Amino acid sequence: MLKARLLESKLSSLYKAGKIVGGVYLGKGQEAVSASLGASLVRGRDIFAPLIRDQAGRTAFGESMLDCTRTYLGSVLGPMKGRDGNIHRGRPLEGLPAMISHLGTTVSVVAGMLVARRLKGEMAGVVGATCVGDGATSTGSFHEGLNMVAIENLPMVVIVANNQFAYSTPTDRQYACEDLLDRAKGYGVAGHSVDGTDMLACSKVIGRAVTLAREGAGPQMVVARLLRLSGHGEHDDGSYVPNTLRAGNLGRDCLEVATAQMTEGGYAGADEIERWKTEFTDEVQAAVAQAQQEPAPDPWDEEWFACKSTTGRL
Amino acid sequence: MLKARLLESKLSSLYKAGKIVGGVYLGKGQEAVSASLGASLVRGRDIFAPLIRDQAGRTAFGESMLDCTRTYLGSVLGPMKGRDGNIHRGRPLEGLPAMISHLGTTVSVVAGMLVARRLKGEMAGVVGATCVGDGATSTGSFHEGLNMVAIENLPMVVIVANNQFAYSTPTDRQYACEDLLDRAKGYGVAGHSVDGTDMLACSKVIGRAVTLAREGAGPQMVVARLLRLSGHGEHDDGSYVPNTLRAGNLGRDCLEVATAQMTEGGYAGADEIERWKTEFTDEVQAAVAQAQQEPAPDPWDEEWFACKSTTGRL
Amino acid sequence: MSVTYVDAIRDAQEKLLRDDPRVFLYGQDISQFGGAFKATKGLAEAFPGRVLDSPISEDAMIGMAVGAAIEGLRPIVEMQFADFSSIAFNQIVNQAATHFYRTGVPVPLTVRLPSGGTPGSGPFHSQSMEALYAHYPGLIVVTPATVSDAYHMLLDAVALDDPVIYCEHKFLYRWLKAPRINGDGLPIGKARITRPGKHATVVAYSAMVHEAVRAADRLKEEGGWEIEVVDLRSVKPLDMDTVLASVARTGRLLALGEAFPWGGVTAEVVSRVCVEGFHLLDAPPLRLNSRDTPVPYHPKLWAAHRPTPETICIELRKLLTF
Amino acid sequence: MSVTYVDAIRDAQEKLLRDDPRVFLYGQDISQFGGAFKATKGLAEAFPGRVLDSPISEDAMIGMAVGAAIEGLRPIVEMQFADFSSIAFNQIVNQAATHFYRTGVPVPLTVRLPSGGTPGSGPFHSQSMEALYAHYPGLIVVTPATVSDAYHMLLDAVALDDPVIYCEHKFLYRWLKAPRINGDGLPIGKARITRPGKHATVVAYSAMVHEAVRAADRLKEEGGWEIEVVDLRSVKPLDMDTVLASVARTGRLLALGEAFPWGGVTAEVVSRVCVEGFHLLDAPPLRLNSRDTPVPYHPKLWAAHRPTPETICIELRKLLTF
Ligand SMILES: Cc1ncc(C[n+]2csc(CCOP(=O)(O)OP(=O)(O)O)c2C)c(N)n1
Ligand SMILES: Cc1ncc(C[n+]2csc(CCOP(=O)(O)OP(=O)(O)O)c2C)c(N)n1
Ligand SMILES: [Mg+2]
Ligand SMILES: [Mg+2]
Repeated sequence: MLKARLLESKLSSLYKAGKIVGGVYLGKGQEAVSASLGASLVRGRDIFAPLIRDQAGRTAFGESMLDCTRTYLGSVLGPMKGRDGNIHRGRPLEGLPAMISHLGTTVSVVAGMLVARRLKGEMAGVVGATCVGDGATSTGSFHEGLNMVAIENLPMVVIVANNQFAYSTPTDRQYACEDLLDRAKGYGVAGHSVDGTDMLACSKVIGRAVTLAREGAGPQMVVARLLRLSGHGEHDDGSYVPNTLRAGNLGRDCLEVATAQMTEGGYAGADEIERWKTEFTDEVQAAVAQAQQEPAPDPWDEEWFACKSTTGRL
Repeated sequence: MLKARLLESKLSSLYKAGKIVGGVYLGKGQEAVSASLGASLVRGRDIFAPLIRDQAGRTAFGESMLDCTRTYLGSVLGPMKGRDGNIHRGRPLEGLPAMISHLGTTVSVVAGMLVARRLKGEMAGVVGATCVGDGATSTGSFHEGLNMVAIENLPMVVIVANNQFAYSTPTDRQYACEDLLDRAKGYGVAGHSVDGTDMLACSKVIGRAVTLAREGAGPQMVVARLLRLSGHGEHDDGSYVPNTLRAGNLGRDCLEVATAQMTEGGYAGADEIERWKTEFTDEVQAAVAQAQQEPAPDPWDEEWFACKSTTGRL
Repeated sequence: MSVTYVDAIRDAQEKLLRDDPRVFLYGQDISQFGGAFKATKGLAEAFPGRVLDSPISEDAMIGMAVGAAIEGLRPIVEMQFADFSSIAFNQIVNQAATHFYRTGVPVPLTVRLPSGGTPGSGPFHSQSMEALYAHYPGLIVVTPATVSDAYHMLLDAVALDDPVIYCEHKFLYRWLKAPRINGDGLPIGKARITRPGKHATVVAYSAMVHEAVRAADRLKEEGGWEIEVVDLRSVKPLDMDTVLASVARTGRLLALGEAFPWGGVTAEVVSRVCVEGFHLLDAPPLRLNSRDTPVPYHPKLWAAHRPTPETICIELRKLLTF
Repeated sequence: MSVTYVDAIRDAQEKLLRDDPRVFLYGQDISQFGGAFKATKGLAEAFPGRVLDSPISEDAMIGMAVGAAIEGLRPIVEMQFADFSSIAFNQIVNQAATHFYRTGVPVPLTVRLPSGGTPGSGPFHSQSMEALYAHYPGLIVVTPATVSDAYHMLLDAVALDDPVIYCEHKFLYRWLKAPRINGDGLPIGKARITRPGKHATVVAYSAMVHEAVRAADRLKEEGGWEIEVVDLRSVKPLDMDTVLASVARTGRLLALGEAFPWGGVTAEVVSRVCVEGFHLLDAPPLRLNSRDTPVPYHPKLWAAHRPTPETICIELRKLLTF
């Protein structure tokens, strides 16, 4: 969580300094949810399809920081080679699919990866997971995907990070049910609810959902209540979020809550956390510095073909 | 109901005699549901977007029998002029949109018609309605549409005719919830359940849903349990439907149930029903005969343009 | 005993399931029921667990196939009708087609599209969508016109590491028969000279190849004209070598297709020939497509909407007498 | 004071809302927020209840607009990016586009597609989708390239009784300015000679018109070449009269577009010119499009993916020295 926050605030300043082209999308305020999921999954076995606010989940799942900085800074050595950017990165062969922008579409992709594992006889103990926002629940793709997951009874966890807004659109223009959790039953999947600002609660509830899926209890849906503590992207100041919301429980900074929980619970001392901060800041600096000195893609070296089987003219 | 059944069985024999090209899709076994809806709506004020099994609803809503026979038989005088066929007909300006084949897409179209009424200030007392099957609930379009209806809080009734199969596919390959009714809450719409083979129940439950919508109680979803008593289309014998299902309660013929209910309840005597039968049979014969003697579209007279504003080459 | 076009598709899938454990089939009503056109008849019984009925969710069907392909499997997705792939359009052109370029990881999936018009099928069960998919980078689009091609090109499609849009023509399903399937060894990306000639070239694909041959037969009888018919076989890649060589022989080109007239394969063929082989042309090239309206339901309108031997002959006569 | 391209779009919508009670706007984040590109800024306040935020449901957004249009309203739907219209593809090409032909009832709706590439936008926020929609019968597809056209063509689009796909180029939004909006009275369906010339014709549309003019300026300086630039303005209908008249003057044609190379506007333009005006050409026609890969994210790759004044000049030199 802390690492992701530090990484992201660096990305934000790089963006503001004009060093990153395109968009920068942060998970500020959503780290507890995302990291709880990433940490519950096992890299090399499980599948995790992150969305735009999942830096913390990626970090916890074990994505290298260089993958992030290289992709944001357009290094040709990154996993996307400069062909795609920012949060659209992934390593699909390592269980980390690379999202397209169209919301809701990761659900069926993860379903397919799980179906493949089943057909290959490699399903035992595997979990697939993805995160979506409140807005993404309005997509047909989300619906078709989740329904398919339920029919196939796949070991999948779908996290809905309900951060009260989709870009500027408040939830009352996005859905009319009382709670998105009410949808779980309609798909025939188990539903869980959690306060997304509370790290211990997230870790418990999401951890349990992952365990349930792993143990064969079928698809799990977790709805987390929280607030985005940044703009939609770093180009947006989020001024449409009312102050009352910011001031309330949803507006708590999950990182501060987590820090308090860690110190109070005796999981870590204040100085230990300070030490982490220094350590992670150095790590971030190093990853940024390295990506910055790496070459950009060169159009003359670029292989301009989109199909593997034909390198010629189509 | 009876009229629709007689009309449809005529269509079936015409198809089998090779007089109808393309498909013939019947609503056999679904007349109680469909007619209850059609009869609860007011032609000239309400909106009804039928799907493939809604001959009874169309008839009850007041669609002329000639519209049906002309479209099936390809008369150029029909509302579709031979350009589209069978169940794809409609009179959109009279509150009867003409479906495209892609399932689930009527929901948002009716929503748009209602939104227009609202913007025009002509919403008072208006209801919009559409029917879909169990299979259509798996489409993204259905989901996006119903969610939009709920957000806009439109006076709309969506009937889900759960006839246990989508073409050959049983419901356990279509959804994993216990009852499709469980979805209503997730959209924030009112839910009603009904035995679709029981005419009196249908008329009551669907009638009430329409009244609720009309009176401002917001969107209503009715899930009717029943069985298709024909093949998917008349090319299909439906042999995948297990006999146990056919023999059970769902397999009851709603028309027989209705006849019994009418005679037992004293709504109509057996001879009165017999009289209707003769009368309707004559009407069907006349409508078929007329459509059959009418000209087919002539390619030389056809205006081959798809845009209204440009009649030339695009 | 003879083999129909749809038999060939079924048999190819049977062979694929038998020979390659990575292959599985996904689509509406394809298991016990054997598919709307019986292209998967008996396969669910023969290969338990590998022929799966999907819900009516074309978007998720392709999403799931992409996921399975990432994991190394070779899914074949049957759309019930090509027209319904419009629902899967996003997953096809944005998820499947971009994946290899973006990530370096190929997604070897095959989408079977029952395409093209038949009498009475109307606007939503008759479409030819090859041009849409060919426009997007990252897809291979094939359009078999013969029984043997239907068989071999499906095997080849599944063997390719890229997403392949396999357009099978519904009109050919049962109408087109061959005594047996024979392999002529042409790979995807190679066109075929279906009928050699010297006075004009018709470039066609899918069902229109047969209409072109009919028209050529008539003109042969009528005036001894020798019309060469080129079957593109795949519309992406387009085999310009074969097309240009034919135009070099005949000096005259008619591009023929069943799709809508704006854009599409005929535009691509004519414009490539003009750009790359302008000097080969002895007369202005011609195009013939269906009309610019939805595909009409009524058989009489339908027959006038698409190219027929009559209208092809009209165009060819213009070309020959230029 | 000057007006930008995006201002023009906003102002046109303001005028429409003011003058025509049938008009309303629907799209993601378009009300209080004013839209991702601020093309609806202030309109929700000025016209309460007529500028509505939609859920992230592109399919239903178009379905709803079709319903409203049937009832006589004139909805304008803003897609947040053209690329997301892939989700609405079915409702656009099958519901909206077929309605008039099937039922005789027109559906006058306008879909605004923020189109085209900008540096760093990547594969899913850069697409040019005009060719897809132009392929389907029943749609009008317009591609304004100037500030005044952005304004007038949006008014004209809404006035038309047919569904119109209005492709607005994101690169032009703030970069393109004009001192004021002036009306030159060209209706939809008429192309414009943006820059007269006599040695070669470049047929372009949308942002590429400006790149063509730049290239023409260079060649003027370089060798006194006079390049004529035709701005198509609408890609369906295609104004072949203007195009053929220009080719008649110059004898040389380069068709230029920012979309993917297979098919598309350049194929349609080249093939129509060759079919209808073969004898006008003194040299083989040429086409220049973007490359056949997804639109890359990195600005360096992006700049090499699309046509630029440099690559346009290269093609033009080939054409001029043939
Ligand atoms: C199908 C589709 N339509 C529109 C967009 C543009 N878009 C990107 S993010 C976003 C808001 C997403 O909101 P939500 O799902 O709640 O996630 P959050 O940003 O709040 O985390 C929108 C509208 C998109 N990516 N995909
Ligand atoms: C999007 C889409 N995919 C596939 C089809 C083909 N199709 C037509 S009817 C049908 C089955 C529909 O089942 P259901 O919704 O349960 O209605 P029923 O036929 O049982 O009344 C299918 C798959 C279609 N019309 N639309
Ligand atoms: Mg959100
Ligand atoms: Mg059903």
